[in-house]
Amino acid sequence: MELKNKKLSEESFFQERKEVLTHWVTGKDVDLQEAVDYLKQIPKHKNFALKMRKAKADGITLAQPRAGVALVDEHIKLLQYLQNEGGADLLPNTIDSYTRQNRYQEGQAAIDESMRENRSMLNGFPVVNHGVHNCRKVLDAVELPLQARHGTPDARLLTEIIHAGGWTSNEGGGISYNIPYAKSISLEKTIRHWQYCDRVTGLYEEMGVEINREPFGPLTGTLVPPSMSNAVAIIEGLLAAEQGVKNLTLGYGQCGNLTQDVAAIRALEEQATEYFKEYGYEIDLTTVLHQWMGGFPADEAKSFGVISWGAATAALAGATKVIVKTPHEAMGIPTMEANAQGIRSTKQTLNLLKGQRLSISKDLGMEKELIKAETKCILDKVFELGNGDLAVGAVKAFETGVMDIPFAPSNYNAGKILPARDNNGAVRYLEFGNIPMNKEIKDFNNQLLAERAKLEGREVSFQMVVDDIYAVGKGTLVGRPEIK
Amino acid sequence: MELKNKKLSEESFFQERKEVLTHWVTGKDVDLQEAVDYLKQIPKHKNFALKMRKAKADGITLAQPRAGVALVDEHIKLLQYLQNEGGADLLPNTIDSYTRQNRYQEGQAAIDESMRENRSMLNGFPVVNHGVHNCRKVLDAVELPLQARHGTPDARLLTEIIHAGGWTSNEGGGISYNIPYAKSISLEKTIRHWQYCDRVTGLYEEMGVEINREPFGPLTGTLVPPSMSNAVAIIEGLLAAEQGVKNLTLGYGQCGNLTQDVAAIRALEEQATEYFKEYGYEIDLTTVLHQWMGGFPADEAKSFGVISWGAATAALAGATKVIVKTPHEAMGIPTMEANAQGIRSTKQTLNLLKGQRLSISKDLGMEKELIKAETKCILDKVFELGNGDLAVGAVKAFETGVMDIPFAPSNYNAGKILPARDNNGAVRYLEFGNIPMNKEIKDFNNQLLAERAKLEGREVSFQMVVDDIYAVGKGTLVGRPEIK
Amino acid sequence: MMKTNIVLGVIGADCHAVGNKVLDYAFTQGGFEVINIGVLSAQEDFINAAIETNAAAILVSSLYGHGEMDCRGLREKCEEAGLKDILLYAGGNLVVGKQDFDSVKERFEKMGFDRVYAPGTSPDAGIADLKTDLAEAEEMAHYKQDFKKVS
Amino acid sequence: MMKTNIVLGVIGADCHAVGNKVLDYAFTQGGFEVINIGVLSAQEDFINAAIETNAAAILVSSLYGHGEMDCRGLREKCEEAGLKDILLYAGGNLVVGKQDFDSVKERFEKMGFDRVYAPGTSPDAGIADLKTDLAEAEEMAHYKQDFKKVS
Repeated sequence: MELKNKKLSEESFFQERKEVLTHWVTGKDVDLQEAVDYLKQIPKHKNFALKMRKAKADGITLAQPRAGVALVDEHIKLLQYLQNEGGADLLPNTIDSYTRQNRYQEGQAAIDESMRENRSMLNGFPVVNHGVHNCRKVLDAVELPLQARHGTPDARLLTEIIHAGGWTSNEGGGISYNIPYAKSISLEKTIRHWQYCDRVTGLYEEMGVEINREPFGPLTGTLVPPSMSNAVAIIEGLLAAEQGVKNLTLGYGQCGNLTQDVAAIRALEEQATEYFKEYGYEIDLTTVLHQWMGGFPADEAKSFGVISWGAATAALAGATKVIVKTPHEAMGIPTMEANAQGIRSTKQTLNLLKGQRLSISKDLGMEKELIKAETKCILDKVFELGNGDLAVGAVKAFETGVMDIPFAPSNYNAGKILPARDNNGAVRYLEFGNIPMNKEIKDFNNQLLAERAKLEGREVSFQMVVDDIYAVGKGTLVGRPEIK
Repeated sequence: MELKNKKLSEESFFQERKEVLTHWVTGKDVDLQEAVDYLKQIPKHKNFALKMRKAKADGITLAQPRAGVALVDEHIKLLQYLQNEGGADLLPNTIDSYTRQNRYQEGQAAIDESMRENRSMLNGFPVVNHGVHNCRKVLDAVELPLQARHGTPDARLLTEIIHAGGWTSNEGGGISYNIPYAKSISLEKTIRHWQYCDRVTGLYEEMGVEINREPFGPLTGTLVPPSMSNAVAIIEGLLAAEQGVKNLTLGYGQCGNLTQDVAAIRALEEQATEYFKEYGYEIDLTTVLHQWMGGFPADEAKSFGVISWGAATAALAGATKVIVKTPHEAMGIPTMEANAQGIRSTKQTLNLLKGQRLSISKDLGMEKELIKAETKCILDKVFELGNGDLAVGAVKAFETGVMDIPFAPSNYNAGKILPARDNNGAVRYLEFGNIPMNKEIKDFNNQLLAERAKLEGREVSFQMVVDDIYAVGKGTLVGRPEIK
Repeated sequence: MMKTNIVLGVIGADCHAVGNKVLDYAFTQGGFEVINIGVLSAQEDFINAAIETNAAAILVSSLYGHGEMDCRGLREKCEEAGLKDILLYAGGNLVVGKQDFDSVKERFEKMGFDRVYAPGTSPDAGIADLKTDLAEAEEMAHYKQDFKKVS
Repeated sequence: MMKTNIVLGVIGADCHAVGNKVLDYAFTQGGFEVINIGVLSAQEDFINAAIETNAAAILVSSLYGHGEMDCRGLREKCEEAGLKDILLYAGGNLVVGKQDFDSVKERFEKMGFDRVYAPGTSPDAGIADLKTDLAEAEEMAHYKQDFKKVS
């Protein structure tokens, strides 16, 4: 079938759906009308979409951790701990990597081994294996809205199961859950799959159940220039809106320079609103900032410094939600105690900063306009490549390197661009690859990096990029050469 | 002798000095010329004044903890730990409370008991009891500059001993080490005592040894309106300059609202510079921000949030130094491990923010001008009361409540003013007492607090102040009434 | 009804005034007549104030870690001064360093304190305890009086 | 001199590409010919690439915590495929949760890995180790050859 940015027809959707629900045995338990009835009677305080809308109206920033383990009862224990001891405002269900690759058989083997070994052999909750009734069991056990957070290129069955299971938010998108998460799955395929997921959400909306959708903002989480991630977020937002999504949270991964981070969140919100208006979609728009997604210091005290700075940035930017890291970040998956600590230090910072916003200054205004201008250069070309069709345009944009995400594993990503930090730590384009920026923008980026190179007495090079990748883990934002 | 803001005459200083050095047996070991020779040969990297000047030139913020225990060897162990494991940039010697009250006999008893019990029975290092050679022993054992931090109304002997002992910075001042630290010692007396201390510093400067002086900025550390603490800092700076102090660090205690805190530090630096210029003093001026001095949360993760936010504020303000709290703050004196953790989270935040400054915005500019205008109202009246003499003016200003520090224990403080936070968490004047602000300023403060009272549906009252005092310990900045 | 007098102060070389001012406010609001001798107060200052005002309780604060040394012998000096059965409360950061509060409490109770409060305790807890303790003391006094009548 | 071929990849269902790209750069700079099979690579992908390129070492990364399961049996499959004595290195966040690294290392060494690296190890350490291990292997090969000649 030809890819098009157009609401899926009822016929084709339900035909596809029949097949999707056979992908794993738990698919047979999904009954749309029964699910709608179930969702209508869950308490309002457990609905993700309502909580996000209220937070925005109140001008506060909500804190959400990442968390998921192999077994249902252990997973419930974990979420209850993060709710009660961490003080989380929203709860996640981080899904394991086998499920993300639709390898349910291997997931089942790992569940069995986890039971035998009495420790989680999975890095998340294998939700497809556990099925609808276990999703509901989890929801019953907590007093907060639930979201699935994963990285699944084909999340069609997962989406059916989580929403029928009462989880009222789903993270992902056809670009953001492909390019950073897959190696050899075509973008055409994943955009089509996520049209299906968005259509599921749209159906629930049409049947009177509000569901939140969140494209994955940070992408590879490593030195992604804000205009590139904002372009992806706006495209995924528009694609979702076409399928009937109404409650949308667009995301961004903290880069570390306060001015740039605040500018990026505000540019994202403003520019997305403009595009939704232009294309006639009415959207409840909120934003999320992800605390620093790159390498962390091994030391826990230092990690608290990184975490708190992410929380402060989210508050000062006015993001509706912040995704929280933990003091165990450098060591891999955290204990639940460390996870709760991350939330508590985040919440303390958010509470201290309640109502405080970074005031508009000349620097902030300029940075915001720069990000918007860069994003527009990209989006204009995407629309042009697709002859006005955004889905087609997105596929062609990645083919031609017009869109290009640094450090992505996908073969469908050109991998020609390189980012690096300027002297103030803001992320700039070092290599533009085929990104169609205008000359003014290119010159500005080049100039800033030349200034850094001069200060450091070296050439602009890949070594600069490598230094930046490891810098935060070593305690600084900009990866300066070591003084010998 | 009549108090005057005039450099002490050589004759009167040395006459007084003879007596001062008899206050405790260790006074006899102080030999000025020998001390100058000793100080001239200590390595440059152990000189506080030089390190502060260099940090300002480099645009970085240095981190300094508080720390001190009863016994010399234990104290050295503590400082080495904070240097090596904490990564401190500057080291403190926090002095115990008996020494602060010149109760050397009791200090000696506690030293003896600490030896017997093998735990520190003192809340600091009893430096007068330990004497010059032990100060030097401490300096020899570390690779960083040393400062005495205390709260001693009569620090004359202490000052003689620490500088002869190679410690190149001294905290305190005739107002800032009286009003918040004493009950019934007249301001006239302590200003005179601190003229002596400043004159000691001045003498060293004249003999070719640079010594840093730091008036104590945060005062009672509890909701002190920035203009009041800035007025004290500028007065103490001018009094110190008159005695020959050349390297001066003026301080401010974080209140929690970013705009106000940054405005306060910048207003302090700019306004002090103007006054020094006006009165013809050439001063190496630097600034210090104290991380939140009020109540802390008992939870360590939450405390890290408070600590990191203080570090971020110092960096964004461009303060030369930040005084670091610890995750044990709510529990009293921290273990050395907790102390080092506080430094590490602070340093991580400072490093991430290196080079980042809060850009000037309309809000920031207005807040800075407000603080300067309020400070000028106070200082103008102080000069007027003293007929141009600042020392006399300061004494009279406290007598008449023109200067008035909230929650201060001193009988020489009027205690008529009350502070409270506005809706954004900035500290405002709730009761002005006898502070001579102009009508515009009074109206503005009143209006902001009326807005808060309205939002909270209660009257402006002392209960609001009490709620603000405990708010940060409970997790928020503004002490809102509990919703019942 | 006449208000009950209580003596409030910060003991020893301690100059922490904020909590002192808040306790003054809270106990006054709570219905007590507070005689606040302020910071930097010696044991004798507490005792003299209690005698002068016929106080029912002495509330000792210590925030700076030397409380253990400063409070030693206070109960004995009260007895010597004729303040029999006066209630002694202590609260704050009573010792240097992070110590197990239960052991701190035990040490202070051995020193003759009736109530010992951990850092961060709300004034309301102290007010409630004081009311309970005073009511009990009064009951005991009545009981003694009744006993006299009977015997 | 011809460069030594080495196979680099991220095993299992793991898509962490950043470290992979940095290792590629670092080992290439270090003088090796890197055959980078990228993320989401099966054991068979590593083995096939090693056979095709006559590689001297296989460098396995795993960042997502499933490394222990994904790496089981790799040594045995190498042997079966005729890759005798090939060097096997593993590094990253190899297991779920914060575990004592020494025990993780021991488990991986039992599985036949020659070198096991903790999270956050610099690529330089791996490069140095690889040069040492290859030099030793060469020496051993010479020794075997000499021994043949003599005998």
